[in-house]
Amino acid sequence: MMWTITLKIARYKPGEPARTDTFQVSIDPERTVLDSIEKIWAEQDRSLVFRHACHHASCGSCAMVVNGVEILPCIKLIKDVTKPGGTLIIEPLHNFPVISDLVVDMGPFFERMQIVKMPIVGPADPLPNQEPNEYNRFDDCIECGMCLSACPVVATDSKYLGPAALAAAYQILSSGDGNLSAQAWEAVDGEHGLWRCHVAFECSAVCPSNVDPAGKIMALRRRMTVERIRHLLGLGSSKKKREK
Amino acid sequence: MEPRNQRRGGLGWFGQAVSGVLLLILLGLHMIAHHFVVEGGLRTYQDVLNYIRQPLVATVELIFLVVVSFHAMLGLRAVLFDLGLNTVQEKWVTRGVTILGMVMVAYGIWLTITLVSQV
Amino acid sequence: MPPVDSTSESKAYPGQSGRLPRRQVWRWFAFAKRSLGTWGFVLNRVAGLGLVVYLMLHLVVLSLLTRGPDGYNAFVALAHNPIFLLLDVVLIAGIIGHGLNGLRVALIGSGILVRWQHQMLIVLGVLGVVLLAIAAFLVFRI
Amino acid sequence: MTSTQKSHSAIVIGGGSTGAAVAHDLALRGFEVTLVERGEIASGTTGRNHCLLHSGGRYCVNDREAGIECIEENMILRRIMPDCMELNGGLFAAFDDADMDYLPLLIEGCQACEIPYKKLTGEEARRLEPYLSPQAKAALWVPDGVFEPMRMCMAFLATAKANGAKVYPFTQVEELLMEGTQVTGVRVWNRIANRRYNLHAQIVISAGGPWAEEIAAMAGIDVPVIVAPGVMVSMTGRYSQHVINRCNKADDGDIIVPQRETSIIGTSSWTVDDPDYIDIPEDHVALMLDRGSQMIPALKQASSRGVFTVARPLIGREGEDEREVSRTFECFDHDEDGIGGFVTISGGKTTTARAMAEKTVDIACRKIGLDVPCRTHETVLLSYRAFYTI
Repeated sequence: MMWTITLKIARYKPGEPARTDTFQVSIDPERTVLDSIEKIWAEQDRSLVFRHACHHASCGSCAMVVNGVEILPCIKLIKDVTKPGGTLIIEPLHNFPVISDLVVDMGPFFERMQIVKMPIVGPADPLPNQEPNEYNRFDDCIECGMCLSACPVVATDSKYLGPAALAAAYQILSSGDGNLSAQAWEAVDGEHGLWRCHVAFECSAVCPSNVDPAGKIMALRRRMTVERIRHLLGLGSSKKKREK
Repeated sequence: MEPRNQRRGGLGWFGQAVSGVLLLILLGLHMIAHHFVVEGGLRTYQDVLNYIRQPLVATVELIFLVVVSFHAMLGLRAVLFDLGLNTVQEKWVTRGVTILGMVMVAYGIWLTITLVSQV
Repeated sequence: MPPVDSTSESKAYPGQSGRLPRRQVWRWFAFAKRSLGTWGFVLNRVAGLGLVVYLMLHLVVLSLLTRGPDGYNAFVALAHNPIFLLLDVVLIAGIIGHGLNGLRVALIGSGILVRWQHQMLIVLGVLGVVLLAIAAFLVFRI
Repeated sequence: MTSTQKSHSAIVIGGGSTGAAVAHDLALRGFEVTLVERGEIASGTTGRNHCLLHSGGRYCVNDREAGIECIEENMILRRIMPDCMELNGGLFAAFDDADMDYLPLLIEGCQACEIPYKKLTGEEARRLEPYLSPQAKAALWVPDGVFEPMRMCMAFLATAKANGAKVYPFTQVEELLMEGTQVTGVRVWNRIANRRYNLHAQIVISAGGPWAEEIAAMAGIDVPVIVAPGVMVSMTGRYSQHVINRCNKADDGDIIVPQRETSIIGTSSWTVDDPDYIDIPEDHVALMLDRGSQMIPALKQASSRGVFTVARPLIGREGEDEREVSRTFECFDHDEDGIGGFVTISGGKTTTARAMAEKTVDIACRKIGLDVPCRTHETVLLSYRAFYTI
């Protein structure tokens, strides 16, 4: 079975005005949105540029905005986003500098991840009868940038550290001996760190990989508030106490 | 647990949360006392004067004004900071809302004293 | 075409700016396709800014009190106009919305009921509507 | 290093694992490097691969050369990319008599290729991997691992960039520039800016994978590449910590690679002519699920997260059985075809990308009379994140 669908794709090339191109493509609805875009590239317009690599939600490169919402098109089936004869409006991620067509500059994202320096491999959840920390695995965060695209604060505050890096900071701090560098602390706990979040929970709504950045930001906030109150009351930090 | 230096981002949030919860109580009292238990929904001139001359009422109202100004100015500052200002602009915003908040409180005190001392 | 200066090409991609684009304030209010959390965010922002403006107006109006009974009582009479009463209901809606959602934000930010933020918004929303209905009834009865 | 004009220059065509490793090696040896890739980094074969860091166990029985390459490179990659892999080992599990018959062959192969192994009983294997089918009779532990292909390329390229290389994704080679029988550069279409221009270098290295044939044809050379796609199915949920291989000769659905919170079942094999867009044969997906759940029955209840297909480049002539073609790589110095300044590297696996690069750059150096030793086996790579921040 094949569906014919229409894709309205945001186009931009440096030095040219932005425009929208309309393509019709015939595709099996069991295939993905990314497949439909790749098919358009292969059969209709080779000047179209878009990021993609792994096609199974691991590399995080293909994230884009479809019908107003961030998705990872490599795991989003056509049948789940439209109907026969339907239309998809395809845009690059919001809140990032657009380089060309659907390609955005991921520099700001990775710069933020570099500040926090989260290890990409951590302990794997044990399967039945296994010990914790016996095995390792890649972290849930695939660094796709969708959380930054969906965040209303990132839309206006270019200094905001943003959901992914804040979630990473929480992850590091809750991993036992993990701690952050002074620079990372400044970014995480400063004016444009975790206190800038206004709890829209949009990052968690769009996250394709169960990171729940908003939940982690809130947990980090609780942790910092408790630390601060203890500090103010002269109780010292809870961590020190544990160590004794 | 770590050097705390200049990082005070959390104080604003904490202040906003605490003042917000206080406001739920104070504003509730204010609304009921000034509007819902009052015949006609608004006190007339003389009623207001009689009411505000009770020391407890004046105190609560002034505390209310301080808390609401604090909450409002902190909120305004947060919204402006969300705009991604540069450091100089941030400094001016902080100064601006501090001064505005202080003017509001000073005005409230002046108003209360004026009303209480009016014949 | 002459050979391209490769240094200028190298700036195009990948990742050179390190900066996010600046300020798209309208995205604060682009809640149509968004989850309930964003609706809460928009509500808080709009109501909060509205209440700041109202607070200023309220204080200015109170200065009428210093000018004696005539001016203030005239204002009180004006405030009984149905249009004013309607504005009062809008004001109360703002207060209830901002207050209840603010409570939710404070709870979540303290790490309480984070998993239930969505449900909390619905419950508080229903509570808010009920409170508003009572308040509106009181306003118009008076 | 970047301020002085380098005396040797090279253009690398292709930003998959091979091209990325070649660019890194060239930059380390002091070349002025320009890498052009027609799509995103790793958007071709590399990105869509199985994410398996081969121990060599899959090849050691039939293809010792490939087996030895794998285990050597496996150990090197662990050193130079330490923080970017799931290193939980792999099991070759035997479920029936035919599998049990293969086990001694596998052990012999591991010994011949010097692949560390440990023999486990079925019970021991199930203690390690609780979701393994109760049918498991025995298993062989080998040092398999799991990586992320795109991040591996980014790590190579981040380091290359730090050493002065220039990397241009979305820049497609449309023409090889020739002076007589010498390749002197490439004409590219930069699809980001939608402009076409020429780039020049002493040597052009094609690391185009399944597209290597097409690129070589631009210089009138025939490079024998079979395009052999394979289907993979990524299942939601992690059902093993080890890579689970079927202890038998390579066949459809003989491997389950756990990665993050998914299990990737692979793979099938057939051949196509055009690697640009490959349709997924529906029956292959069912086959993967069926074969995969023979090894881990719980996969039957799991939901599919994504189905994808990869175009493997194999060195060989059309008509050869693609399962039997060696998985080793081959480097073609086209001086032998009468064309100077042009080298093609193809075949191989992402696991052996660094070795492929070493051999290729050795040839490139020899061609221009340069004697600089390779250092990629001892150079720890920068974080892949640096690719976007340098």
